[in-house]
Parts: sequence; structure tokens; C-alpha cells
Amino acid sequence: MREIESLPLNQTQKLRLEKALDQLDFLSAGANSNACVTVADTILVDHQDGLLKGHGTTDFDGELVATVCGVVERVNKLVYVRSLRARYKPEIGDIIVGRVIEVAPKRWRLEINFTQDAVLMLSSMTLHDGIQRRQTADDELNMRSIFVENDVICAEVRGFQHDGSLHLQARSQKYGKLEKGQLLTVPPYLVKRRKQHFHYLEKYNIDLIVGCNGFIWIGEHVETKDDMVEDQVTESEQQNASEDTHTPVEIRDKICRAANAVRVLCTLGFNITADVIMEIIELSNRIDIHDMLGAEFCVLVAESEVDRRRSSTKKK
Amino acid sequence: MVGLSIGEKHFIEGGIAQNLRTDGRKRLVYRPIQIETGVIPQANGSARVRMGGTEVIASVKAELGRPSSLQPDKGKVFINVDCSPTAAPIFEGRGGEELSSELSGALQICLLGGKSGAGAGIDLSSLSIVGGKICWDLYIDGLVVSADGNLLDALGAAIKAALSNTAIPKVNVAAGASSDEQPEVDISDEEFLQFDTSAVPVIITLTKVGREYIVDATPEEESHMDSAISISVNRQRNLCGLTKRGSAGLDPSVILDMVSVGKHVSEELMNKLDSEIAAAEAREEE
Amino acid sequence: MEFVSPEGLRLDGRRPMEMRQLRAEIGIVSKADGSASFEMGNTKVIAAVYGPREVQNRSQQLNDQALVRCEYTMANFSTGDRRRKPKGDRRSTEISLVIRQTMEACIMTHLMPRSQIDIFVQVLQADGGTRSACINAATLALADAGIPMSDIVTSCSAGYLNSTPLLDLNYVEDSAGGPDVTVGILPRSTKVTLLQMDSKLPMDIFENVMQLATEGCKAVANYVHEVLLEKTKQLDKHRGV
Amino acid sequence: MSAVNVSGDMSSEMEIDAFRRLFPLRFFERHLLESIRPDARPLGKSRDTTLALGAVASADGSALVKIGCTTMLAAVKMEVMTPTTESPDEGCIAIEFHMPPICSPMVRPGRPSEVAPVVSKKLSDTILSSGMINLKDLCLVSGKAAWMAYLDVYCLDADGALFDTALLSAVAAFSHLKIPVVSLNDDGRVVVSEETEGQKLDNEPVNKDKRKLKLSSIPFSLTCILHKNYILADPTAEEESVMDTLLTVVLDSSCQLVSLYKPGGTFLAYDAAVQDCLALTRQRVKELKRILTEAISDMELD
Amino acid sequence: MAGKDNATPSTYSPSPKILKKKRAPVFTDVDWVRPDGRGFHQCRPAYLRTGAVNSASGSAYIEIGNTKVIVSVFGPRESKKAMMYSDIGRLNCNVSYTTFATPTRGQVSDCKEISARLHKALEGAIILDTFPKTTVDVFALVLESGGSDLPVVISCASLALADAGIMLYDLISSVSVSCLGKNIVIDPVSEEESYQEGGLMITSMASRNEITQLAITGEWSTPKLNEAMEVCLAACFKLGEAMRACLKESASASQE
Repeated sequence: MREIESLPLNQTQKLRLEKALDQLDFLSAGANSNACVTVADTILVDHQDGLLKGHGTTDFDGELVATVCGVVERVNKLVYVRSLRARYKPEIGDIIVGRVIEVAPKRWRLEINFTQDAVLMLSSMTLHDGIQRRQTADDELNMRSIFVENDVICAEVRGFQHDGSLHLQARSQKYGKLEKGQLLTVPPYLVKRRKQHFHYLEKYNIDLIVGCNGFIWIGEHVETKDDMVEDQVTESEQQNASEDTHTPVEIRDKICRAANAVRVLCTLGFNITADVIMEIIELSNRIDIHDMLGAEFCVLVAESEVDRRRSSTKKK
Repeated sequence: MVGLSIGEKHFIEGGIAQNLRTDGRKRLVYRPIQIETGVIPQANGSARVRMGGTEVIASVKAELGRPSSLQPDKGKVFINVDCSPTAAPIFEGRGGEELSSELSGALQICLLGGKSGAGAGIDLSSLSIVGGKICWDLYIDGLVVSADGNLLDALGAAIKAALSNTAIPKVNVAAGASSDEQPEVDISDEEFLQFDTSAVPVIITLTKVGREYIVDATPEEESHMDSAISISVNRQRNLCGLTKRGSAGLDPSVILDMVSVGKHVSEELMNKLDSEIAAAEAREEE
Repeated sequence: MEFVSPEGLRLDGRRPMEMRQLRAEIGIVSKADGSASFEMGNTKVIAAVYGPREVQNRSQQLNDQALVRCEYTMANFSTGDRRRKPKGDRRSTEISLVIRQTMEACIMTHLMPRSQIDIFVQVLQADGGTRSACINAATLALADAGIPMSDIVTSCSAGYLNSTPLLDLNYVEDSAGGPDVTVGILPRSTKVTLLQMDSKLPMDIFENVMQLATEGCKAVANYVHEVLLEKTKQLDKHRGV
Repeated sequence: MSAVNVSGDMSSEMEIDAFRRLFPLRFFERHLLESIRPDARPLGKSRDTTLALGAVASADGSALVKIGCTTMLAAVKMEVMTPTTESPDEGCIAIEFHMPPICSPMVRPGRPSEVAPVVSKKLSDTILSSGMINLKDLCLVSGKAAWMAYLDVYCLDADGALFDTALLSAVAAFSHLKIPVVSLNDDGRVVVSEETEGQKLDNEPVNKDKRKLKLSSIPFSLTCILHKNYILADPTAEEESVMDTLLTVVLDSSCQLVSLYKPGGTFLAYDAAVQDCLALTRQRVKELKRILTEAISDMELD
Repeated sequence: MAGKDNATPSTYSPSPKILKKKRAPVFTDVDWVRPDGRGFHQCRPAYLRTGAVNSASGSAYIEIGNTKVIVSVFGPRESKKAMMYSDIGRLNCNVSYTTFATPTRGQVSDCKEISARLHKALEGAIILDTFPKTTVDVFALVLESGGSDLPVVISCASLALADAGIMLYDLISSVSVSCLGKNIVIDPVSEEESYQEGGLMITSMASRNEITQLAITGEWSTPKLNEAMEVCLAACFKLGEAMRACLKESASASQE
């Protein structure tokens, strides 16, 4: 995604953007502005009893030193550096969106923006019939009828295996293949872990899945179906798909607006949540969708972000 | 090549059919184009062009050479493109060669005109210094730094901008050399000649998806194409070159229709590029 | 040839101990995990880091650490005389190796076992000191990719012409045939990780020149640190809480 | 003998083609017992040989030769060079044999076949050592200019006896060679004189009477396979791959021995075998001489 | 023995082309005559033959004027190198020239570029999913280059593919035209090609009325482009018919 520096701003827009960003500076000041460190910076700590060195730190001649750029966080005795731009760091229970890159024996391998491919075992899947049972050789042969290469799917982080590989699970009807929509990738630090990562934006009839790994899915809303009828539905859907049943224009309009909202937020480096996306969609109502990626709208979003953060600090 | 699932492909195709692409663009709309000139001071001319996430650099270097025996009164132009591994890991090692040579070939077809030089963006006779003896050899090098679709159009625009930015030293030929000797020349380091770039065409790639054509395709859209046609069009709205990509066959009438759509788009793009180049040159002067 | 005028000025108007203008920018390649451009005067390079990601060639996978790879390429237009060099010539292979080994020394590879990190450096303009510029750009790109490092590495060169130690040689000075010392240091410990010199030089002068190059490295380190800190602060603030 | 019987039994049960692929040696030996080869030739007979001169218009001399399926295209191009100081009155011949990927499934682009350089070397040695061409005939202006004759032989279809075919095509191409009439221009370079419309030439041609090369003692060759007691003349590629002892005999037109070549192999060449091969080659030389003469006279008629 | 020297001395061709001081022949008049006396829209006589190379799975030889091309097809055979799994077949093309193909010895054109363009022209016509995991190799050798080389190579390759029994959507025929002055001439010879102001090459699947490859150089107005495409397509169609006839003939010959 583009950086702020490469936006074609005119003089006034430049000033307005600078002002907005300055205000953001001001709003966040005091919180932890001095806690930013870069690689090889010393982290000031009292070397009192039992200090726990966390992620992004190392010992150097008795001093605690950062190994990544980021923000120093202290939780009780634990001191760690919360890195900003970096690959995804999985935690158990995270909801992620990924892309299948290989169908292997009894498993699928997925790209999820982690240091390795993630593994989804066939045995960690709820199969079509929805019954918990042992997988048979038949199931193994039919793996390609579930997911094939390049499919986008949603799953949950199950944990690391002994061999260090990351395993996923999809034991729920809410997980599975995502269709009729678009996938966006953003740096994972822009996504905060929350209770809710699946969003059904009823107003626009679209689904929004904000994966913890920075993969964001925006698509037509799909009802989570009853287990028994699902098979028939998917069959008839596939038939439909071969005909010209495209996403209705009104829904597509909203999907594209939501997607561009994510793109703008990513350009500005703002935190990405469903609420903010909805706000931006509203903000964009009067303009053409593609103009959302222009300089003017970008400045508008920055200004509205200032208002939003200001009001949220006041509430506190 | 970007891997897309069937669902995503279908979504993209639907959007193109409905004239609403995934980033909100209409079919014949380009992403914002940004141009910077003079980015490689060591070259005689250079430019950087950004289109969406695509970034390319073009440079023009002029060297003294000997004209070919077939065309003694003309200079020579060489176009070459490299894909930097910084743009994508698959370009590592020899991985970028296939794409590089495809792009180089397409640019040669689009910019160099016929064998006699008709329709060429650069008037080759303006490169001649002493007929049959000395001429300028122009080396045009393109480099793909970041790849986000529509590389050919971006390279075409970058080369156009680089040529506008090019200044070639004035050459004084020592008089009195006999006919069969190589005359001595003196290259001025103060006086420079600017190129006439009014004839340089713009390159427009039309990607056919389903029944419709789009311009400035993203990698996702490109991965979905049946076939694409790149045309170069000059100010007079004449076709100066055409190449077809993709293996699927096209009906001749469809090709002619794509050409006419491309010509229509070319005018707007030409104006856009000209004003961006002028603005970039003005910035560089500052 | 006179490389230092009687007034003590070099061909490009610098003083012997003066470094060229440094300029760095982070995040210039949209699809890379980390990227940066680094300029030392007219020498201009970009670096892009991909990974840590799944090892592409499984036979190369290392079970206790990350696989670090590096490729150095020069643009056709990067040098004064345009020469079409075949990819992977001996010089490029050598520099690729030097950069890889230098960066590997500070990447904490044991934290990312079974993964692969690719560093691609592309020279846009070569005007002396490309090696140093590449290492500095690679450092920035790795930090931008959030890859844990025990320290940053910075590099600078110095030479000895007209009986004067000169910092940060440009192309003309570099090709004068005099001694040219390229140094890479870990600024925190001021340990030298890279030292390359390819001509004879008396020991005492060598120490002088090396000292000068090391000072240069420290100056680069300060600049790099500043750029990184600025970027980190910016990212954090924009993101909000 | 029992082994042959066993395989004989099997062969009756198996499809012939499958048998040929699985047990190629037994397949051939079964044929040899009957003194016949799979393509219905007697052991000592060469395949049909055809020769066409002047196949390449852009060359100064050329020939297309087919022996069985093996096809070779040879062409000579004349260029001018400055003779060496040691031999100022001599020209030069550069001979190269190419196996482009079209000729055989074994050759792939970028990986030259290992056979090609061997044949190339043998061809060059044979032609130069036979003394077929007097290098002095290639002189234009003593010490200043001489001809360099580039002979390139392309194998278009490889089905055994590559050297024999290459040599025949090379010899034929030289027979067809018509040296261009040249003269010295003002710059001292040699250029082709154009004899258009009876115009008077600017400069006197330097080689008016040397338009054709005189070929003396032309070499011809025959390759035979030695297998056990059998001698198979003019082997196909399949035969060469199954039975690996080859013997190539080169004789000149007056049946003088030019060279003998036996690159290893399982079987030793006994005197008697060599004598038999020589006899076969003598016969073959007569045949080839006739084919070449006919082709030349046909060409002259045209 | 001077002839044995491996280090070949530098040589030059005495051929007049190089030093010819004459200006380019005038093609701009309306009533000039083509070097070989053909009509503007008349193709050179073509000789087509399949089965030229016995050791190949399929092969063809085409001679159009002085342009002579041989193409061998090998396979489908096992893919070389450890290539990734693919459920469709691969096509591998290589074009090379003999050293005597051009008037000046060893004046090699850019074979890589030509190979790539051959590949692009063919891949749309081959039903690749009929030979998964395997490769079809198409190797071409230009014996003599007499102009319009690439179109002849493409047509010849298509004939060879058909001869090899590779499944095709349609035969591919390719023809080029040159624009010289006011005139559009079809199937240009080398001399015409080197002076052309514009060139247009069409590769088509004639019976499906589809163009698989198209390359245009030089400046073209719309009416001229329309005319050139029309002329070219008509010639492609005719060449396609000739290729079909050639295949039928060889098929019936082999049946007897």
C-alpha cells in the first residue's frame, strides 16, 4: 500500500494533513511517546528483583537492549517491545484469514503472513455433514472438494506442534471458505485483537472479517446455514455462479467502499476496526468510490480521526 | 502471477462487467500517475513513474557509435528492461528474464516504429552526426522497482518522460578529415540539445476480461485476463505499434474495436502525461 | 592527479574528513515486508526484504535458524559508462556474499527457525561506496521488516590519497587506485564486522584510515538511528491506541 | 543357443514391438541368424542414398544428402581473410558439424550433443588430411588475401551413420561450390564484382579462372558394426545403440586408405573383419562415386 | 597446416550488400515492381511437407520462396528438470538459424525473442490439458532466411504439431505484410522487410476466425490498418487451406 509521502497533495491539503497529524501527535503525547525504541537502544529499567525479559529484548553487557523497533511495554515484571511493522505473531485463539497454497496429505498449507506456512489438518475441520467423526480415506481423497489451492479461508489459531509448525482449526460453521468478495492485506500491527473479528454490517449487507494476521476479507453477506441443507445450497450456488449472477451493484458498491476505507487507513497507518471502516463509508457517501483513494479524501479521514480520538479521550 | 480463488475471480469479473472494479475504478480509468524527472543524474535523461503500487525508472544514455551500413544516416536506439528482485522475489537470479525480455520486446515494437523508422517515437535521423561514420546510440534502460500491475504502460510513460528530460551534448566535427577516416569529434560539455519528443507515442494496454476491456489492470485483474492488447498511439491518433499478450484467440473485429477504444483513451492519457511531465520538469528546475 | 587542493578541498568540494550528504527513506516498495533507500551523495541504492517466510526450497531449510539470502544487482544505468553486465557476475556474487554475511551476523536467526529471509539490494546509481550504501540500506530494510537484530550494522569507507586520509570516497577518488578501506561496525559495541582493504598501506597509516572509516560508520549509525526512531514514532502515533 | 531358443519362445508370445523394446539385443540377434536386418536389408547393404546439389541459395555451394533416414545439409560460404605469414599462399577451410535439436530426441537446446564435436573433428581431419583441396587454390593475392571456406554441416535427421552422411554432404557441397568473382577495390578490400549488363568492371577480377575448386582424391567412407561374427554395413541409430562396436573406413576415390577409425566397443576387430570391411567400403565407394558424378552432371545439364 | 588452426582468423564477406553505396531502392512510387516480380497482394509459392524428420514425433518442412524452415516436434514426453506439478502440459519452443541462413555468415537474429514469439503464437492453439505433467518440445531450424521468417516458422510448427498428433483447437497459419510507401505488400522478402515503414503480422486460427497473435510496427492510420488486416487474414485463410490439404494428403498416403 502506498505511503503518505507518495500522496499527490496540493499545498493546502499538505498543510491540513500536517495539522491533523500534529494533533494526533498531541493527543497521544504523554501516553508513551518516549517509549519508542529502535534496534540496539537501551531500555531503561530498574534492575530490581526478577525482571522478565520479553519479546524484542536481549541482554547486552548487563543492560536490556531492544532488538526491534517499537514501543516498550511493561506488564508487572515483564518488559517487552511491541513491534510495529513486522510479520504476524500468532496467539492461540486468534481468528485469521489465509490463502491455501498447497493441498498436502491430510492437510492444507496456508499463507497467513507468518514466518512459515500454517497447517490446517483435515482432522481439524468440521466436514460437510457436520458430524464429529474419524476421518476416512474417502475424506482424504475428497480434500480438493473442500479447499483447493488459492482458496481464501477463515480459521482459528490452534497452537504450535512439537515440530514448531503452526496449526489451525476450523471446527465451526463460521469458519471456512470465503467467496464473493475481496481480500486485502495490511500490516498486522494495524489490527488489534478484539472480542469480535467477524462483522456483519447489516446496513450494507456485507461481511467484514478482520483477521488478526492483517488479512481482511470484505464480501457479500453469507448466512451461516443449517448443516443439513448446506450441501444442496452450495450445489445450486455453484450452478448459479456459472451463470451471470454477479454480486448486485448496490452491495458491490459498499464492498468497494469498505475496501477503499481499509486502503486509506492503511496508507495513513491508522488502526483498523469495523467501526472506523463504517464511519469512513459514511464519510464517503457523497463522493465517487475511486476518489476515496485521492489526496482530498485522505486528508478528510485524517481530520475525522482527530475528532474521533479527541472525543474518545474526553470520554475517558 | 497472483493466485486467486474462483470466488475472487468471479467477483472481479462481475465488477468489470458492472463497470465497478475492486478499487472503485471504472473500466477505462487509470490509477493516479506520478512522475519525477532527473532521478538518475548520471544519465542524459531519466524519470521515475508511479502508477498505484507500480514503480519504474527509465534512463536514457547517449553514446557515440557507428551507424549501421543499411541506414548510414540514422542513429540507433536500444531498449532494454530489467525487473529488479526488489519488486518481487521471483525475479531473483534469472527469474525475471522472461518477463524482462517480453517487456523489452513489446517496448521495441511500440516505440521504435517500422524498420525504416516510420512511426518511431524518436526521429533516428536526428541522431546522425556524420553520415555513415558517427551517430548517437541511445540506450534506453527500464528498471521495474516495484510491481503492481500494468508494467508496460508505466514503462512507456517513464521512457516518454525520460526522453523529454534528455539533453544530448552538442558535437562539433573537426573539418577536413578525409572520406575514409573516422572524423574527430569534440563533445561539448556546455551546450546541450533537447529532444523533440512530440512524436513519442503513449502505450495503452487493454486487458480483456470476459466481454469487456479495462485499462491499467492490477495484478489481480491481470491474472484473470484472457488476452491483452498493448497499442502505442501518437498525437495524430495513429497506431504506432501493437502487441498482443495472452494465448486466447480474439476475433479480428474485437481487436479493431479494442484499437479504437485504446485510441480514445490515448488522448486523455497523452494530455495527462504531458502535464505531469511538464510539472515534474518544473519541479526539477527549482 | 591532485585529489586534495592546497586549500584542503576535495574534487567535489568536501573537506577530507567530510562525509557526503546522507539521505534515507523507509518503506519504498509496497509489497516487501521491509524496504528502504539509502543515498550517500550520488550513490543511490534500494533494499527490499521479503520474509521471514516459508523456505521456498525445502532442502535448504534450517531447523534451528532462519535462512538468510542476499542478491545484489546493479541497474544498467547505474554506472557512468553503460555496460550490459550479465547477472550474477563475479563482482555481484562477491558483494552479495559480503552483504549476506555482514547482515547474518546481527540478525537473530535462531528466533525464526525454518524460515527464510531474502535481502535484495539494487544499485540505482554507483558513485563510490556502493558496498557501504548497500549495507546501510539493508540494515534499514531489515529493521523496517521488524526482524529482530542484536544490533544495527552501518558501513562507511575511507581512503588515502595525496598523503591525506579521505572519508567516504566517491567514484573518481575510488578509482584513483589508492587504498580503499571499507568498514562495517556494530555501533553499540563498536565491534568491526566487516573490513575490506585491497592495497598496500603502512600499518600506522592504515590505523589512521581505519579510524576515520569507523568514525564515518558512527556518523552513519547516528543518522540511521534517527531515521528509524522518527519512523517508529510516526507509526505508533498514527496507529493510535 | 538355449538362450536364443528361450527368447524365441517368448517372442512368439509377445508383441513384436514390445519384444523389440524389451530385448533389443536378442531381437537383433534373432534377425542376424537369418542374415537379414529388421529393415529387410542384407547385412552388407547400405541404405538408399540420395544427393541433391544446390539446396541453399544463400550459400556459395551446398548439398543435401540422405542415407536412409539420416539427412544432412552442408553449405560452403566463402569469406576473405589475410593469410598467415607462414603460409602466405594458402587459404583456409573451417569445418563444423552441427546437431540442432530438430534432428533427434536426444539433443536439447542449450545442451549440445556429445556426438557433434566428435564428428566435427573427424570430418575436419578427414577432409584436410585427404588432400582433397589444395589450400593454395584458395589464394587470391599472395600474402594479402585468401579465401576462408566455411563449411557447415547440419544434421536434419539423425538415424545412424552420421559421419558417412556428413562426409558425403561435405564433399558434395565442395563439388557444387562456385567461387564468386572478386576484385580489389580502392580500399584494398576484396569485393564481389558484379557482372551486370555487360558493363565494364571497375577493377580487374583477381580470380577469373578460379571459379571452381579442383577436387582430387575425394574421400568416401563406410561405417560398419562388428557384432560377434557379423558385419553390418551402414547401421541405423537403433542398431548403433544396441551393438556398440563401430568401424569406420575412409577411402579416397582411387580406393587408397585415408583413415580407419574404431572408437572402442566390446568386440575386437580381427584382421579378417577389417579386410571384410575394407571390401565392403570399396564397393560402397564405387556406388557413392557414381551417385556424386550423376548429381554433378545433372547440375551441369541444368 | 593453416587449415587446422583453431583460432579462426578474422574474415569478412566480399558480398556487395555491405559496401553498397546505392540508396535504398525506391518503394514509394505506386508502380514499382517487387524484387521478385510478384503482385502486391500475391504470396510466394509455398511448398509444404509433413514427416520431414523421421526421428521426431512429428515434423514439417515449409519452403516459401527462399525461406526454408524445418520443424520437429518431440513428445509429449517427461518434463525435464524438477518442475512443479502442473495439471496441464507444457510447451517448449526453440528456434535456431543455420550459419548460412543469412547472406552474411553467422548473422544470427535474436533467436530467444523469436522462440518466445513462437511460443506465444502456438500456446493458444494447443489443448494443453490433454497431456498433463508432460512437455511438448517444438524445435525449429531456419535453413535459409528469405524474409517473413517468423510467420513461416509458426505455420510450419503448427503443421508439425498436427503431424505429431498433438490435439489442437485449429491449425495456425501466419502471414505478415509490409507497408512500403502507399502500398501494402504481402509476404515480404528480406529486402522489402529491411526497408518497410511498417509491418503487421497475424497468426490466426482461420476456421475459428480468431487471431492468436498480432504484432504491428510503424505508423498506421485506421483505413490502412483495416486493409492490411483484411489482406493478411485472407492470406492466412488460404495458407490454412493449403496446410489442411497437405495433412490430408499425408494421412491418406499413410493409410494406403
